Amino acid sequence: MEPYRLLDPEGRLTGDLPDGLDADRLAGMMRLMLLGRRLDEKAIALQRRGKLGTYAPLSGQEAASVGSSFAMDTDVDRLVPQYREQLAMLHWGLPLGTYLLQRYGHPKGARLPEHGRLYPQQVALAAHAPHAVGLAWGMRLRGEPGAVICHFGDGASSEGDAHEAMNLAGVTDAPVIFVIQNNGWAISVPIASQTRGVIARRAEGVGIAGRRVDGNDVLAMYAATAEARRRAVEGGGATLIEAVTYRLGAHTTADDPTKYVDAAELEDARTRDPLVRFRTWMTAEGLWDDEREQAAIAWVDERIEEAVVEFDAAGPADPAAMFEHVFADEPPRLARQRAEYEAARELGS
Amino acid sequence: MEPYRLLDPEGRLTGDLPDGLDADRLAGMMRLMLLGRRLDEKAIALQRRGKLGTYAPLSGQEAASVGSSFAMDTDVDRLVPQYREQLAMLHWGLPLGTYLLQRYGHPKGARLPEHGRLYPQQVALAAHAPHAVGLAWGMRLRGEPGAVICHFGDGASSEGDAHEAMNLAGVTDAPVIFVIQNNGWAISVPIASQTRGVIARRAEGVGIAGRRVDGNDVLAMYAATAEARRRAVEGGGATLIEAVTYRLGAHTTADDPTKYVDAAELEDARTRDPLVRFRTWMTAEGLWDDEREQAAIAWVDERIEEAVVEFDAAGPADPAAMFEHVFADEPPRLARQRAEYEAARELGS
Amino acid sequence: MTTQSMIEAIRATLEDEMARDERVMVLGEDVGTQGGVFRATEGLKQRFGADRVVDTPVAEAGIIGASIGLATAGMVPVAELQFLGFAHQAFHQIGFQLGRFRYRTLGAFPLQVTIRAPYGGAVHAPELHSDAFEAMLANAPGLKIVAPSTAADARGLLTAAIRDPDPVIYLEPLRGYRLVRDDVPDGDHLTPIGAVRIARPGTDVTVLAWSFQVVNALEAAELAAEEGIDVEVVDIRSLVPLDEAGIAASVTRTGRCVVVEEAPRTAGFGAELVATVQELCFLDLEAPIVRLSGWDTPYPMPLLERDYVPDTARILDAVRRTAAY
Amino acid sequence: MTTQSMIEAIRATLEDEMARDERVMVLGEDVGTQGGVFRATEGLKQRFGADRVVDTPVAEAGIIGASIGLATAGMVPVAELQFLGFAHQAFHQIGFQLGRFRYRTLGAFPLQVTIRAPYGGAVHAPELHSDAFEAMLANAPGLKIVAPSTAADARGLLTAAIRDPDPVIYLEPLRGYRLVRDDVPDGDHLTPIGAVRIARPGTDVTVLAWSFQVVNALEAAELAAEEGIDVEVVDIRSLVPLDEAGIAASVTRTGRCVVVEEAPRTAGFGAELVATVQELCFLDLEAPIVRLSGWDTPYPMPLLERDYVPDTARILDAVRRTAAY
Ligand SMILES: Cc1ncc(C[n+]2csc(CCOP(=O)(O)OP(=O)(O)O)c2C)c(N)n1
Ligand SMILES: Cc1ncc(C[n+]2csc(CCOP(=O)(O)OP(=O)(O)O)c2C)c(N)n1
Ligand SMILES: [Mg+2]
Ligand SMILES: [Mg+2]
Repeated sequence: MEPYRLLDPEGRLTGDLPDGLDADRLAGMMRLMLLGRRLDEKAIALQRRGKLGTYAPLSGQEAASVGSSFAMDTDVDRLVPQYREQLAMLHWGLPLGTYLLQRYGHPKGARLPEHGRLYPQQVALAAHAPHAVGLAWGMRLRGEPGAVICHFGDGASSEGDAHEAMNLAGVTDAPVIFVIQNNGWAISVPIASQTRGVIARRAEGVGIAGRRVDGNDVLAMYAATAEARRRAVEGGGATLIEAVTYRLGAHTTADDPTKYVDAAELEDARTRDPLVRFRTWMTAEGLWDDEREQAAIAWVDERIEEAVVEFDAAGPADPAAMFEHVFADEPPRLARQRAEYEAARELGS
Repeated sequence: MEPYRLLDPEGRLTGDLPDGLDADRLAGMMRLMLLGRRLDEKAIALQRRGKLGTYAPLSGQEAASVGSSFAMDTDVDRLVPQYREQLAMLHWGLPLGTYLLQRYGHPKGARLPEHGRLYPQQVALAAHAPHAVGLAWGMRLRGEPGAVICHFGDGASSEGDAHEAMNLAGVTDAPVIFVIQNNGWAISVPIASQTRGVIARRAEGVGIAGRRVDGNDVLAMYAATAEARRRAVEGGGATLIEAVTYRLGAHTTADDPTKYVDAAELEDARTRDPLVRFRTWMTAEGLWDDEREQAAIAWVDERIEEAVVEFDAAGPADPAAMFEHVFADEPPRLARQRAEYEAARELGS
Repeated sequence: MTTQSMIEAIRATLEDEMARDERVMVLGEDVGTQGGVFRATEGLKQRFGADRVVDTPVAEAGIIGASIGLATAGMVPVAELQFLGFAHQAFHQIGFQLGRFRYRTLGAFPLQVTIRAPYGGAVHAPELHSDAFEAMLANAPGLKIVAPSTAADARGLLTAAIRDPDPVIYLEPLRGYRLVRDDVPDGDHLTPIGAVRIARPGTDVTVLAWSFQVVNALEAAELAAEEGIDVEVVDIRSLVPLDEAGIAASVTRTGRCVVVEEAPRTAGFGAELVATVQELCFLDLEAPIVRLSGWDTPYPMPLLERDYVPDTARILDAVRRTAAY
Repeated sequence: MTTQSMIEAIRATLEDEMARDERVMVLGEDVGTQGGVFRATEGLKQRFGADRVVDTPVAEAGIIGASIGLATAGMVPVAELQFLGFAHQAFHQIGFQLGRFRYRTLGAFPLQVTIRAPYGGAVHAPELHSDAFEAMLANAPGLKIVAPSTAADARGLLTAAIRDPDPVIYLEPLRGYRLVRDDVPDGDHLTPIGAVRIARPGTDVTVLAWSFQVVNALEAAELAAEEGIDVEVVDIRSLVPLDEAGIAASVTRTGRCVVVEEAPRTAGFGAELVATVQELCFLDLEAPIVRLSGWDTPYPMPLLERDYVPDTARILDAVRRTAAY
């Protein structure tokens, strides 16, 4: 099943430029993709210095994240992300400093934007897929505008939850878009061992729309997602988009991919770098140049620096946070445990 | 997706008679289908008299069960059944009396045939699907001949386990055949509320062979299953067969379908009775006649009578059975509980 | 006051809560047209429509997962699991998503979700339909768990559960559905979650039970009374949060305690009650706390379940032994 | 004798068992080419091939369900769950299929299956990677559950688990993987399943612990000794079956008991130990049994986990209080 594509590997537009993308938005996409690439470097460095727990680099998947995110309307749409969707989360207004705190394991890292349209990052694979369906279904029932986008990986797509969610999306006409980031790997397991099937085809089995898209083509990802969103908000139901892409880095900073990734395969994948492809086209169109690249990089670096400053200023984690937000009201038994904790802590100090 | 069919609704053969079906085997299929129809009547009567717990009638699904079962080689193949597969279980050598005891809730009803090729009936929907995959995969690893057949329903196909199992069957080249009995209902929920998709299409999504078959056509079911089995034992991997059929009776004896089944729909379904269709063709071919029908019914009734005699002779359930077979050896704590039970029982009596 | 069976009380409560708050919706397998396999949702679809009373596909993780999403969209889902034994297909969603969203998001995503599930033995249903699995859920933080034993509490606790801002697992006794009938207060009746009910006051031995075992305990108490043993039956009602004070008050008075549950003994919720009582009442205890339970075996074939599930005779025996210690 | 870390002992045991019995196979996420995210299966695929060391899709219910089927085909599967927190995606398969096949079939389908799963906190991993979920599994009949705290037992119990005719859940302490090193007997070394280990004999207070908390308990015992309190540390090792006699023998001697676990307190396995001890040692107890545990909250963010998971200081404090009671 040939993936849908608008930019060929050489960066030539092979179809119409999707609606809604003016020079500014295109530059915004470019900037967010650049931010992703540099964030990887910075975060890996921070992790090496013991400042982050583990970090899941996104390099290679910038186009799939950014294209699908830009096609949504963050003023009304909701994001239900897996890890590795830092770019989508930032696009939905998560402060980068908060994101870093979360990766550090700091309680303040759990704070989500006030607007409530961003779900927490999910640890359990595909467990958030039925949440996205319920959310979208509920928005339809409540007559709220917008749609839901939910990203997960090729590995997560093997989980039962993924199937249950997609089938439920079908029968409930939920305005939800599943973006499956088929990046070739689930940690060390290649897609060929993950499934013999075509992930996008699963849509037919559950009666939702399905599309296989070149995930390294930010314009195709944008167009496919925009089309899915249009269908969703018009009552046409859910869509599954399989973004065919490639994880250029490690699974996380705890992982050593040289143990299992074939060097030649990786080299080959690098020739399909989504950033390069988009930059080539942007440059050819006169929408991008060295100056803009430098400005964008400066902007990116500044944002990252600001975030690191915020991160450093967070102060130590407050242990009182441990007992908060279990229930709306603290039951007596938990209050007793809190007292036990405090007594033990006094003792320890 | 038009279901594959060999006998048209008027009982005319529209293709070649599948290999391996001589007059005797065809009569055997007819007999087992008749047995199913009459067993339903008898079991429902027994249940009304308090002799069975609940009973799940199979009427309407005789062709799907019998056709798929006869295409397998019970000398080497294994059956991993859901409930409502009493005919397949009997075909694999389960004594009918044991089956009735099982429905009565008698411990002796849990005894499976010595040969070990019949799995226990599964209570949790689709939970047996990954078992079937593991079994088939293990047979391949052990170099054992044969394949595995696993039946479940349209409702069960919505469970995560169904997806995980089918995808795993794909990547392990497991010689397994999933027969999904799409009988239009999951208790009171019609297939339109169960899924918007075409169940057979799920095969493409996980990379196994898929076939949509008229489940009321015993010859088509036989042919499709035989083809799937051939592929499985030749190393060609798994197949999903969606048997499109209809549940003519209640979900179980505890269910009142008049609350939710449209009378006209049911009437219409009755016109596609698999028994009638097969009998029509058999009669036209000179393979069946009134005499043979009478003989078959006599044989069926005799088997059922024998089973009821065996059932009545089982005696009361032995409470000692309750503590047996938890582990190979009884741990001390369980021994202590057994003693506690016996002391309490003495006291109670 | 209206005399109702538990199932009638449950049905009526669902109807009233749906009428009161249009965000309340019911979803699950067979809850719509059929009105539930036990008729708990009978007539609701006819009254409130297919958008608010939804027959879902057979996919428990999907049902609970979707309920989480629905709650974050502002709905108030009341999900039915056809039997508690099929909660396990959704165990990750119940224990580790539903129970944790408020915590994970520092309070930004509270989940006003109720899960109803029938369970409990001695109704001639096969394993998984009958097993008592309370402890597994009780060990998962962030979930409230209630289990009424009267029709009045069936109403009071269900009302409280639906209106509770946090997820509540509401366990319904299969055996009590039609057998238990009592007076249900009219109007808005809420039973506070987290408070025991003294089902029968007594002075000699405390029996701790919940769900249908309260009925057995009360029967055993009557028999014990004939022998001169005055049993106090404490209906736990709310497993989480647990009314430690209420439990301790009773055992401090009686000094003797029997705990009754239907689950296998090892790591059942009864163990938690024993541990709590021995902590809070150590010096008051005049006899070891006795645990009655199902055995550490899988749920047996239905013809043997009466030998598995604790009954009046076993409770009476334990009460006698404890009183005589 | 060879000095090994726990992870080395586990790896070596898997290799030896696979060499000994060609039916033994390993399956799970990333167990093949990568050798497991913690390297427990390193080199096995190279030695035994892709048929016996299998990288599965990410589908925990599928992995356990398939292991059941594999066992009935005559294989001896050793399944790895990447973290115990993802066992819940397979909870129905583990608790209610794997644990029940022998019973359901009157012994016709025994399941020689081992499930390995790392777990336990204080390693800066997020929730679900760290949580202790033993009790939920312990309440499901038909499963054995072991949790070694030394490299020698890591080998002995894994060997016993793989050869056991019944399903065994084998829990590996994340924190102990590399930190714990000790002498592992050479050759065929089996630790009997169902017997405690007296990790440190003592006369004043019994501490019951398992997995990494044994290490903390031993440290606390050394500190207590400086204060003149002689602590006996009992390594439970096998949660199911439970060595009631071994536990009772210790508490009968000391008369005082502290139970340590990492799970949330309510309905944790610690409750089972308290209930068992109070039943068997009622008249010997000179102080209430103290339970240490995680709190009844979800697992906190990693920077707070040291405040959540019991540590040496909390154990020492409990020991002091119990001794002084
Ligand atoms: C339910 C569950 N099982 C296992 C894991 C452990 N795990 C974390 S990431 C991962 C691989 C996921 O691969 P994929 O879904 O393709 O996402 P990617 O990492 O490629 O972005 C696994 C197995 C988990 N987090 N959740
Ligand atoms: C995991 C699980 N969930 C729910 C049930 C309750 N239940 C029993 S039968 C049934 C409907 C099954 O429908 P289908 O799979 O189509 O099989 P059919 O009854 O039509 O043969 C349900 C929901 C169950 N047994 N197991
Ligand atoms: Mg991936
Ligand atoms: Mg059906």
